[in-house]
Amino acid sequence: MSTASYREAVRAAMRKALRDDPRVFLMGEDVGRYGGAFAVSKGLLEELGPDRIRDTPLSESGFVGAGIGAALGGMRPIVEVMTVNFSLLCLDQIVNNAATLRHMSGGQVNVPVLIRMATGAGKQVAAQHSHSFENWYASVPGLKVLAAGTVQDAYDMVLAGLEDPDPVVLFETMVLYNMEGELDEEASSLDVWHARVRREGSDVSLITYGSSLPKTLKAAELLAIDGIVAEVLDLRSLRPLDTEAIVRTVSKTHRAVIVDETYRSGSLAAEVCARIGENAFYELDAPVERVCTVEVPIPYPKHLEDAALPQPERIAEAAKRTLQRGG
Amino acid sequence: MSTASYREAVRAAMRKALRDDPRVFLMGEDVGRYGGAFAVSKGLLEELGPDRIRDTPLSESGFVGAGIGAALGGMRPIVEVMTVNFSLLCLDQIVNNAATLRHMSGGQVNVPVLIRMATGAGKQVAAQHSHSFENWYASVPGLKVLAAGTVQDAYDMVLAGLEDPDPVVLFETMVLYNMEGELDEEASSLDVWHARVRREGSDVSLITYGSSLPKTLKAAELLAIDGIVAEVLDLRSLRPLDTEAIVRTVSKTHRAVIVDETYRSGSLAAEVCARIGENAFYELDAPVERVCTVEVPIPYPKHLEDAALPQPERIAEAAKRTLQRGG
Amino acid sequence: MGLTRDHALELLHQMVRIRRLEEKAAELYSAGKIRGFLHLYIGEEAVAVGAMSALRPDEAVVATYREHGHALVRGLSATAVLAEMYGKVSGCSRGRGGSMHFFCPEARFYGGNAIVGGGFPLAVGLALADKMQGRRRVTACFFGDGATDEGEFCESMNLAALWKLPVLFLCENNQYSMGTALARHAADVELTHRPMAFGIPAEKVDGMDVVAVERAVRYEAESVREQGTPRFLEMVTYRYRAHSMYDAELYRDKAEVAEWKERDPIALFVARATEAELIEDADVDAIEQEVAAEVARAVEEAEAAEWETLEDLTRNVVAREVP
Amino acid sequence: MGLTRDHALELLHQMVRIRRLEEKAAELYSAGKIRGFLHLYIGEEAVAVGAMSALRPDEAVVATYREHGHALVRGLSATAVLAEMYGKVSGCSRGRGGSMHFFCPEARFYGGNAIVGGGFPLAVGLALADKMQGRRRVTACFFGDGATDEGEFCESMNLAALWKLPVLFLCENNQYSMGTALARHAADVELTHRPMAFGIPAEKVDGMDVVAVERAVRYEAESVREQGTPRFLEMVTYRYRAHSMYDAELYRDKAEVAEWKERDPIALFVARATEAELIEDADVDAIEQEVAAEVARAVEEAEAAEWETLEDLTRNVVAREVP
Ligand SMILES: Cc1ncc(C[n+]2csc(CCOP(=O)(O)OP(=O)(O)O)c2C)c(N)n1
Ligand SMILES: Cc1ncc(C[n+]2csc(CCOP(=O)(O)OP(=O)(O)O)c2C)c(N)n1
Ligand SMILES: [Mg+2]
Ligand SMILES: [Mg+2]
Repeated sequence: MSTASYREAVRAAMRKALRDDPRVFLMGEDVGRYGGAFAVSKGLLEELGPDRIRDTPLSESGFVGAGIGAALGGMRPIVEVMTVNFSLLCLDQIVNNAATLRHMSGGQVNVPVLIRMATGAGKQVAAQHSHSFENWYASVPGLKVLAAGTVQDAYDMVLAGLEDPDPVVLFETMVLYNMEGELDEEASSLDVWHARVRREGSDVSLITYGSSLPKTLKAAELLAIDGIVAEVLDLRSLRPLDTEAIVRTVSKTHRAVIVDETYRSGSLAAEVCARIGENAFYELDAPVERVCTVEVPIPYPKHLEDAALPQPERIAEAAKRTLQRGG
Repeated sequence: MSTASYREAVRAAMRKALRDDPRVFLMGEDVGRYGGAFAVSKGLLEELGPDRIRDTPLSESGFVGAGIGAALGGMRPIVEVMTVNFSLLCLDQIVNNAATLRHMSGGQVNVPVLIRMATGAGKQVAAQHSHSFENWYASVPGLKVLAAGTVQDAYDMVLAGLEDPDPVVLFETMVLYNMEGELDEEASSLDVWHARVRREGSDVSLITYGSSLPKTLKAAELLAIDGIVAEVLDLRSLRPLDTEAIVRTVSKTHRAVIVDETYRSGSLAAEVCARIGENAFYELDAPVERVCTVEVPIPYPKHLEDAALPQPERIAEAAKRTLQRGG
Repeated sequence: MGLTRDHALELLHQMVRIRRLEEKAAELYSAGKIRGFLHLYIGEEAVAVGAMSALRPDEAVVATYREHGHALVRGLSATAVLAEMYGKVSGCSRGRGGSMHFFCPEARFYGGNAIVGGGFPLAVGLALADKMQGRRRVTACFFGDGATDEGEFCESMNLAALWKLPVLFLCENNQYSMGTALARHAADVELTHRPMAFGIPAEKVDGMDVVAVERAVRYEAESVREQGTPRFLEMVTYRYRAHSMYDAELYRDKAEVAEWKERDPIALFVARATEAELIEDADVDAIEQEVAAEVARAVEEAEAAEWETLEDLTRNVVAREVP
Repeated sequence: MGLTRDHALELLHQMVRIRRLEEKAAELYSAGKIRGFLHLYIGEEAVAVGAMSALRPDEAVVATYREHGHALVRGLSATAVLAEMYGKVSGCSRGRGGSMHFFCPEARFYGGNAIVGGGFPLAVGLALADKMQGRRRVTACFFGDGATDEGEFCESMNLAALWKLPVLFLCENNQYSMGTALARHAADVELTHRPMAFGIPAEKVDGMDVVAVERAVRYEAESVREQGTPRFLEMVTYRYRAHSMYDAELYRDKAEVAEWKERDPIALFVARATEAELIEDADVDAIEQEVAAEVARAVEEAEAAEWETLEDLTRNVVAREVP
């Protein structure tokens, strides 16, 4: 048990996998010499060499598809797509090849590839660089989707993703790379497929994942000041979604706020709302609230970007609304 | 007033626009000599010439982006992406250029492009050719999204899309191109931005759009046999969504089934469920039901494909479930 | 002609298998037994037959939605292929893929890809896996002239050349990208110029001449194995049938088709092989009979085969929902 | 040198404006006044200055996220540009875009595109609009060496050449795609081979020599106007600063940077112009003073400018939600 940054956790897990399994290799834009756009793979090239740590040209569709092909060929590729924004350029490869090959071949082939991408806004990099598309990936049959909201999960999810025989998309939150937290490599668990209660509560359930987890935990603290005991559920796996855990917390608190950085319309939060309605309708004492990203291409100025994204205050207010409204 | 096929309606509207406005032109794969993969543009090349009806190479990102650039340059392009499946290859251009340029430029430029694509399954063309991604496009700030479920709408939506100063994505349903219906070019209206009640009812609301509209109307007939009077709401505009119309019908029937051909998780239906929960929670007498596409890459065999897609029977059963469950 | 009688008979046999099986498939399509898209290879048989006979059994093949011929020659049985077109469980993809998605890992046949250009990166990745695992073998990537306009083509060539990967790019230039003639979709109709821009050696061969194709591919494949670097071969051919089943063919005139039919790869080969006294009319008859029987059997077996049950609808989406 | 004193002064003035404004921007970034990404053009000034002075005011320009210099020379004021980097309403994009997204339709400056390769199709479309509307003018598309690996580059070149569109592809080869050296991202480092594969004439010029760049671009632009067909020009240059603000520069050694600094485009031009007795030290001082004043004013004005109000958060997403 030690403390490490979210960035170090991802790197440590990749290093372990690269050392333990010769089939594992890392490829992506500037993962080698540069050390990774967010310094996640820093030092790996020096340690493992250019055959295992591969800098790619700017060809998202080409190298992500090559990762899929290499997986077909018996390797266990880790493909880093610098950010989710650029993943639109390789979405066809992920949706039409990675996600469909097992099915279209009648189960004869599988694609054990781990595709990592940084996601989220909050760094004032404007509209084209601030998207969150976790909701899109989470809607594709044939894929599995993970979102790391803690340092330990950042470590465990890399290893779990590599263990899986099917394509796994792992979302790392750009603004969390510097976050410090506890990391226990020994106690590492591959069960990253179930939601986790990050804070016990009884008055309202705050359901979130990845980028919004720290903000939601802050919101829970704000609520505590007002004597409101919020439960915080971290979804962790976005596909499959842990419906039971969602029903469990809603059945306990009877009120829910879904916090999610994707654009509100069509957000992942919408799917959670739908599942609550389908599976816990009679447990609800108030309408479910969503705190998502405002529907605007993310503006560059800080005050506008902050206003566009979920924030602890907005989350706390939403929670209070669910408590004010009678059952 | 006359009868025409859905295909002829799209063609007639494009012809009218091409004749009336020299800035309008059509480009896409095989829209010219071949006459369009679904024969939608048949005859237009002969009538308007290769300058206005442009066959493009297989370069989705290239020619869709060129349509966006041409719109910046003062034209009113109609870009045909053969099917939504191939649109994954140009999604970056649509999301990061068409949808963001107005905002990123502080309102100085706009992108009046109409992007048409055929969508949906049901033709046994297997996993890679049977997607529906209306939900994804409907979640992008800066875009407007229309889905034509009737012959008249197929005509009106082409013209409304071209009228709009912003990028409009129009979804045409592959399996509806041969559908015959009434077309009144004189009574054509540009108000395609509001949902329409296609069948009045009082017991349950069936909310749908595009590809699922005919199936949903059939379901309403099945329900009528059992004395259940269903109201059918056609959303028409998927972005913006007509929340008032949704609330209106739910407030009238107190029960709802959302029918949508996108994959269930993250479906457009999920967003409709969320909005009902947020805006009509106290009107609901039963959990909202979703009838979507089963989460499997669409299989080739007819019996399996039929089982994967929304069907009148499944819709009717869902409606009955909402009626069986007490308020 | 520089080939043995046995090999001549084998080449002819394979071309006839493709031709007759696809003619039957077209019939079955009209009869409603086969549905969806059906892209016939008729007219292009010399390409797949010549190329496959130059590849080793353990070398990976990536093909397109027009892959019936490639699969047959690669060793998939007529029954497995036809049953797949029917959508039966006994099909080479358990019926899930249909005509456009044949798979057979044993034959290292990786589809059957229906997104134009989608196979390029897969081929690059398969070759990368071979290189990293120290295997000296080719990954053969088949694609059409139209596919060379997709960005993925250039991205994949750059990657294959930059990383020195053993990919053999096999371009089936049948003159059309669906209904768009080469000159109307490619700014420079000399497609070999594209790979050259990435330092990839590129050659061109008459795709209607099975012997020429085999010779060329044998040379290219051997060079790829030896040097471990990518190469490109354009095979000039022609599609006799519609792009898919229904197609008014407004984009080309009968005369052009007729002209190309005079160079029918099968007739051409029969004439030459007969002239070279490698085969006789009796051989051709024997082959036709054998193939007719094989096709008839395949139809019977496909007809008799089972449909997958509805209970299995969501089978083979992922290995296990939650590990 | 074949240029007038006035023009020599103009070229120098513009290069110095870029250099000093960006040096100030770097300072302001460290001071937290500018945030997000900040890609400096320092070292590459001769490219934008030489190229822009060969383009007409009504000709469209499409640039990348490294576009400060292009925008300045194109006529956007230092204040409009700096205020945009601050994110103020008075910025050239109302502060919504920041450093990577400068826009100015009056100057026909169409961004400021931060998705590498995303600008290629836009340039093709702008040129298509000109051609269809009967206007004889160039659309200039600036991009880096790394961008030539994106599939959109080839797709756009094929389209521009096939449709005979007046696009001038201006490649700023600064030797690196972020931290990846040319030879490690391009299989064939001779980038002019790529356009040639699509029948597009391609030339190369010393991008550190503003006079050479201007001469080359003037020739290329004139040819594009006359023939109405696309052309490609590679301008060989070098980035002196980090890729963006923070960058350990592990991927290149100091010696290499030092070597290129000996060919600093500004120093180089000053030396030659002085030697040619076109300018004197006094001129340089005068320009430096004028620019220093301009930059100081820009900072003051950007500081004083207003922030957009929160009420306007969702402004300019679409013209009107429901028409
Ligand atoms: C990305 C993509 N765009 C469009 C299509 C529709 N389509 C299928 S085949 C085809 C023509 C391909 O031509 P070519 O590559 O020459 O192969 P051929 O069919 O001639 O063998 C088109 C446009 C597709 N399947 N995928
Ligand atoms: C599609 C895409 N992939 C990756 C990035 C991240 N990125 C920004 S600039 C850059 C390097 C581009 O190099 P080059 O085209 O040579 O331009 P330069 O920065 O050298 O001027 C990269 C990888 C991006 N913005 N877009
Ligand atoms: Mg072809
Ligand atoms: Mg560069």
